[in-house]
Amino acid sequence: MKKLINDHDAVAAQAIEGLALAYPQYLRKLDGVMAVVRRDAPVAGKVAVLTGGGSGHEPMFAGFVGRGWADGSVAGNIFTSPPPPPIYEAAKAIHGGAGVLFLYGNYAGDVLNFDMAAEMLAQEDIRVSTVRITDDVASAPPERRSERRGIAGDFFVIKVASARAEEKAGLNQVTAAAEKANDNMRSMGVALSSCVIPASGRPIFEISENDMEIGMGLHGEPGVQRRPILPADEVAGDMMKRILADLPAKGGDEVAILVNGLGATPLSELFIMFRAACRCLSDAGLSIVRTYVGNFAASLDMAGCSFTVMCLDSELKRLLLAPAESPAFVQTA
Amino acid sequence: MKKLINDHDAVAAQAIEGLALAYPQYLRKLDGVMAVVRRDAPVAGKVAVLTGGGSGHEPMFAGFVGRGWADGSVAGNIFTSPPPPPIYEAAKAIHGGAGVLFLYGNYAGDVLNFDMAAEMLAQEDIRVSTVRITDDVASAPPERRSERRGIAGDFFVIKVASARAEEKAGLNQVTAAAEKANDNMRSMGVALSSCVIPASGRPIFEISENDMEIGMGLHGEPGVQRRPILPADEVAGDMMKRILADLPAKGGDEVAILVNGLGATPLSELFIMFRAACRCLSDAGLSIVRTYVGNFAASLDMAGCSFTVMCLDSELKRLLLAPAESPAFVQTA
Amino acid sequence: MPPNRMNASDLRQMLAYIAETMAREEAYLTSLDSAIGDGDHGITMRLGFQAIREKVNGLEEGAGVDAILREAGFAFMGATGGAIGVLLGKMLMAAGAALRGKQEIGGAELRPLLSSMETALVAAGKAKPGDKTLLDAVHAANEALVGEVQPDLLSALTKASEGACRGAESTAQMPARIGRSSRLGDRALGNPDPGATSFAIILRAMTAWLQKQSPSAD
Amino acid sequence: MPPNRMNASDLRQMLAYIAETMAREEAYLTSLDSAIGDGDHGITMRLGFQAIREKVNGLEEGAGVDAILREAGFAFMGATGGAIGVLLGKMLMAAGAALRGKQEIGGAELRPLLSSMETALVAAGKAKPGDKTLLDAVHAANEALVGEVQPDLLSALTKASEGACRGAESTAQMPARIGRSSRLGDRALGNPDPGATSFAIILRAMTAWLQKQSPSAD
Ligand SMILES: Nc1ncnc2c1ncn2[C@@H]1O[C@H](COP(=O)(O)OP(=O)(O)O)[C@@H](O)[C@H]1O
Ligand SMILES: Nc1ncnc2c1ncn2[C@@H]1O[C@H](COP(=O)(O)OP(=O)(O)O)[C@@H](O)[C@H]1O
Ligand SMILES: [Mg+2]
Ligand SMILES: [Mg+2]
Ligand SMILES: [Mg+2]
Ligand SMILES: [Mg+2]
Repeated sequence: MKKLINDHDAVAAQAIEGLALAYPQYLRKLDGVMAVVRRDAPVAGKVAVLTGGGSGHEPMFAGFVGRGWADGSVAGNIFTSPPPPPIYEAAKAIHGGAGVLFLYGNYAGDVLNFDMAAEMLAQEDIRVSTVRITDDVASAPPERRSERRGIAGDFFVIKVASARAEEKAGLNQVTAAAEKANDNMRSMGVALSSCVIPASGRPIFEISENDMEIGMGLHGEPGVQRRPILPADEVAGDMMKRILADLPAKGGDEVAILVNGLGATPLSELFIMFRAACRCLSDAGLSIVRTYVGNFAASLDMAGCSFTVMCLDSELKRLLLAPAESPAFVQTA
Repeated sequence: MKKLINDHDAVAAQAIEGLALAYPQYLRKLDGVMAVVRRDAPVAGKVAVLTGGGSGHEPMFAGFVGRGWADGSVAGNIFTSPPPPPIYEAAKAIHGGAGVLFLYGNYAGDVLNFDMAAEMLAQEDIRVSTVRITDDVASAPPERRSERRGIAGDFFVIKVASARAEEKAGLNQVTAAAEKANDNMRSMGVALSSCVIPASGRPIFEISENDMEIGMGLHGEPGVQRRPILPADEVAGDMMKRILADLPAKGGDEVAILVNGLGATPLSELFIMFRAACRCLSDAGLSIVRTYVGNFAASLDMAGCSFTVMCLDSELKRLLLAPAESPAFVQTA
Repeated sequence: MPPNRMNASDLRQMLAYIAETMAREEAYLTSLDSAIGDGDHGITMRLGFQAIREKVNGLEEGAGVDAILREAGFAFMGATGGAIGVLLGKMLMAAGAALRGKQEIGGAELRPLLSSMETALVAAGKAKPGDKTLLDAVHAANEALVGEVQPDLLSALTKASEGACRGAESTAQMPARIGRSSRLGDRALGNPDPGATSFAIILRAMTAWLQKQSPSAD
Repeated sequence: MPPNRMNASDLRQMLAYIAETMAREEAYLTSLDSAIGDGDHGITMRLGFQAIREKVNGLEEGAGVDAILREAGFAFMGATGGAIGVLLGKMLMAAGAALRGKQEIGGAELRPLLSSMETALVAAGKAKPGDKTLLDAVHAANEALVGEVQPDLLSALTKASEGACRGAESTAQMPARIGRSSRLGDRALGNPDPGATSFAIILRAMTAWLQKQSPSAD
C-alpha cells in the first residue's frame, strides 16, 4: 500500500482539517471534533441540515457544506459512522432555532449513532427529523426499499433539502422535500477493483483482473452480479435497465442524472458511461434537465462508477437548480 | 486492464462527446472534430482563448471551457497532441474578430501542431498569439525555464488569461496576462503508480510497490528523484522546498495554490497534502488567498499529486478570483 | 488458584489487557469484516478499547467497578462510531448499571452483568438470535451460565467465554439477516460474524487475564 | 527479379503494406516510447498509416506518385497529432514535392526523395544528428546512398533501409537532447528512439514489399 498519508489512524482527521484550511470561504471546522459547519453557521431562523457518515467517500459529505448546501457535516473514521458526540455538537453548532434535519445514507452504524445523537438533542429541546437515503437499487428488492443503502444519491437529497431550507421552509417541509427527493431517485453502481483501507493497507475484497461487479456498494458490499467486464455501452445499459425498472418515471418526465466516479476511474470513462446512459434515458422517453459527472461519493481509490437518476417535478427541479456553493460543487442560477 | 470503454481507439472521441452531452449549459462540440467551444461562441469583439492537448488529463483541457474560462478546446488522442486541422477549425469557430490566444503545455508535439495551425490561420488573417505553459520545476533547471513542460499550472494560466479576455482586453494584453501568470507560478509533482493507457492496456512505467517519484511528469516523464515513500508531510515538504526555491516570491506575498490529483489518489490524501503545504507556505511568510484541491489535470488513473503555487499581484488576483463557469470549475464573485 | 473476584483496580488492568488483545486481533477482525461487511471492524475495536483504556486511566482513584464500566461504555461509544460503537457502548453502560453499588465482581455478578448486556443489545439493535450478529455470542454466553449456581468467577467466566466462542463460531453457518452484511444473504455463509467474534475475544481475554493473576491476589 | 521502379498503383499497395506492418509493430513501438517518452508512439503510427491508407484508397485513379505522397502527408499530419504527426507529415509532403511530375519512383528518385525528407524534418524539428530522434535514422538512410550511382530501386532501397536501421540502432547509445524524452538525459541511454525506429521499419517494409513483387511486374 502506498498512500500520501502520515498516520493511518489520522487520515480522516487530517483530511477534514485540510478541507477546512482549504475552503474558509465556505466552511469552518469545529474544535476537537471531525465536523465542519457553514462559515456563517448558525443561520438564525433557518432549518439546519446536518449530513455525515464514514470518511473515505470524499468529497461526500463534508465537501457539500456551504450556502445552498448543508449547514454542517460530521465525519467518522474510514467507512465508520461518526459517534454520537460530534453529531450532537455539530447539530448544536448549526441549530438556528428552526430544528435540524439529519441526512445520511441508510447504514446500521449511521442509524444507531445519529439516532443516539437525536436522543441527546431531544433532551435539550432541539427538534430533529431524519431522512435516511436509500437510493441503491442493488441493495434490496423494491418491496424492502426502506432497507436499501444510500450511495451517490446523497448528492441529490442534500442538494434538494438544503435548497428548501434556504427558502426558509419549516422543518416539516424541508423533511418532506428530502423524502420526495429520496423517493424519486434510484442508483446502481459497478465496481472494477477494490479500494485499499489505510489502516489495514489491504483491499477489502478480491476481484479478478477481468471481472466487474454490478451493484457493489460503496464499502465493497456485494452486488447483484459478478461477471467478466463488457464494453462500456453494455455495462451502462445493464445498470440503466435496473434503475429504470425501479424508478417511478413515465415517458415524458424530466430527470436529472449523476454519473459518480468511485475514485480511481478516469473522468474520460465517466463521460463515456454518461454518453451511453444518455441514450438509454432518451430511449425511455425521459428528458435530461441537468447532468452531473465526477467523483461525488467515492470509495477511496476504488475503480468503478454509479448512475443516479432522479425524476423531477417542478418543486424538485426548482430546488435542484437553485444556486449553491460548497467546496465540492458550485452552481449558479 | 479493466476500463469502462467501448473501443480503445475511441476513448478520446467518446469522452469529449459525453462531456458535450453532459454540459450543454456551458459548451457545445464542433461537428467532426474533437473540439468543444463555449455555448455562445464566437463572442464578438472578445479575444478568443483556445486551449488543448492530448487527452487523458480530464478535466483538462475541455472541462475548462465556458464563460470566464476558455472559448474553446481541442483534444488529441490519449497523451497525443491534436493535429493541426481541428486546432484550425476550433480557432475559426471561436474567433470573434479580436484574435486568438493559444494556451497549451510546452510539449514538442503540441508546439509543432499548434504552430502549424497558427500558420494556417495566418493565411486567413486571423491573429494568433501563443503562450506555452512551463510550470513544472522538475523538468529543467531555472536557466532553461522556457524548456520546462506544463502540468497543472495550465489551470491558473487559462483562468487568468480567460478572465482578462472577458474584460475585453486586446490580444496583446491577454497574452501579457497569460505570460505573467506563467512567469509567476511553479509546480512540482509526485507519482506513486503508473496509469494504464487504453490502447496498450499496460502501465507506461514500472515503479516498485514502495517507491514514489518526485517530479514525474503527467505522461510518466521521469522526475528528479525516485525513492521509498515517506509520510505525506515530508513528501509535501520536499515538493514545496523545490517550488519555493524557484518561485519569484518574497515574504509577505500573496499566493494561490492548487493541489492537483493525478487521477487515482483519494481526495482525502490531497487534503492531507494540502494541510502540509499550507504550513510550508506560512513558514515561508506567504499568505494563501485562494486554494483549489481536486483532480484538475489528471494522468488517467495515475496515483499521485502536484502542487502549483502562483504569486499574486493585484492584477493576477483580480483575474484569478473573477467569476467563471465551466464543467470542471465554477466560481462566483 | 486464580482470584475469585475482581475489584476496581483489577477491572482497570483487565480492560487494559483486553485493549492489548484487541490491538493484536485487529487484522483478523478486519479480515472477517472485509469478507462480509465493510472492513473496519478490527480498526474500530482497537480504537474503541484504546479509548476505554485512556478514559479509565484518567478516572479518579476511588471509582467503583460500576462507574468504570459505565465510563468505559461512554468512552467506547464516543470514540469509535460504527454500529459496534453504540451497541457495545450501550452494553458496557448497562453492565455498569447492573453492578450499581458493587465494589467487586464475583461469580455471582457475572450473570446479571451479561444478561443486562444482552438486554441492552437487543433493545438497541433489534436483532434476534440466529441473525448472525454480536447477539449470537452474547446470547450463547448467557445460555452457558443457565443453571450454574454460585460459581466462582473464573469458572463462570470460563463457561461464559466458551459459550461466546461457540456462539461466535455458530454464526459462520448463518446467513446474514441484519446490518451491513445482510445484503450478502447466503453469500455470508462460512464466515463468522465479526462482532460476535469480538465479543468472544473479549470474554476469552478476560478469562486469560484472570487465570494469569497470582493466587495471592485473591 | 523484383521490379526496378514503382508506379502509382505500386505505391498505393506499398503504403497499405506499411500500414499493416505498423499495426503489427504497434506494441513494440509503444514500449519503446514508454521507456523514454509518453507511450503513445505505436498507437499514433498505426492510426496515422491507417489514415494514409484510407486517404489513398479514396484518391482518384489517375493520381500520380507525387500527389499520392503529398496526400499521404496531409492525411498523416491531419489524423494523428503528436510530434511525429507534423514531422512525418511534412516529410511525406516534401517527398511528394520532390517527385513533382514523375510517374514512377526508380532508383534514381530515391535519393532526392529521402534528402527532401531530411531537409523538411530538420526545418520543422530543428534537431541535429545525434540528438536521438527520427533524424538519426533519416540522416543515416541518406548517408547510405552517398556515392551510389544510378542504382536499381531495390538495391537503393535496401541500402537506405540498412542505413536507417543502423541509424535507429545507434540512437540507443545516445542521451536524449530534444523532445519529450530530453528530460531523461542520460537515463534514455540503452533505449532506441521510437521515431527513428519507426522510420527504419518503414524503409524495411518498403524493401520487403518490393522484394515480394513478382518479376513480371517489372
Ligand atoms: N442490529 C444489530 N444487532 C446486533 N449486532 C449488530 C447489529 N448491527 C451490527 N451488529 C454487529 O456489529 C458488527 C459490525 O461492527 P462494525 O464493523 O464495527 O460496524 P459497521 O457495521 O458500522 O461497520 C457486526 O458484525 C454485528 O455483529
Ligand atoms: N524536434 C524533433 N526533431 C526530430 N524528431 C523529433 C522531434 N521531436 C520528436 N521527434 C521524434 O518524434 C518521436 C516521438 O513521436 P510520438 O511519440 O509519436 O510523439 P510525441 O513525442 O508527441 O508523443 C521521437 O521518438 C522522435 O523521433
Ligand atoms: Mg463501518
Ligand atoms: Mg505524445
Ligand atoms: Mg464494519
Ligand atoms: Mg510519444
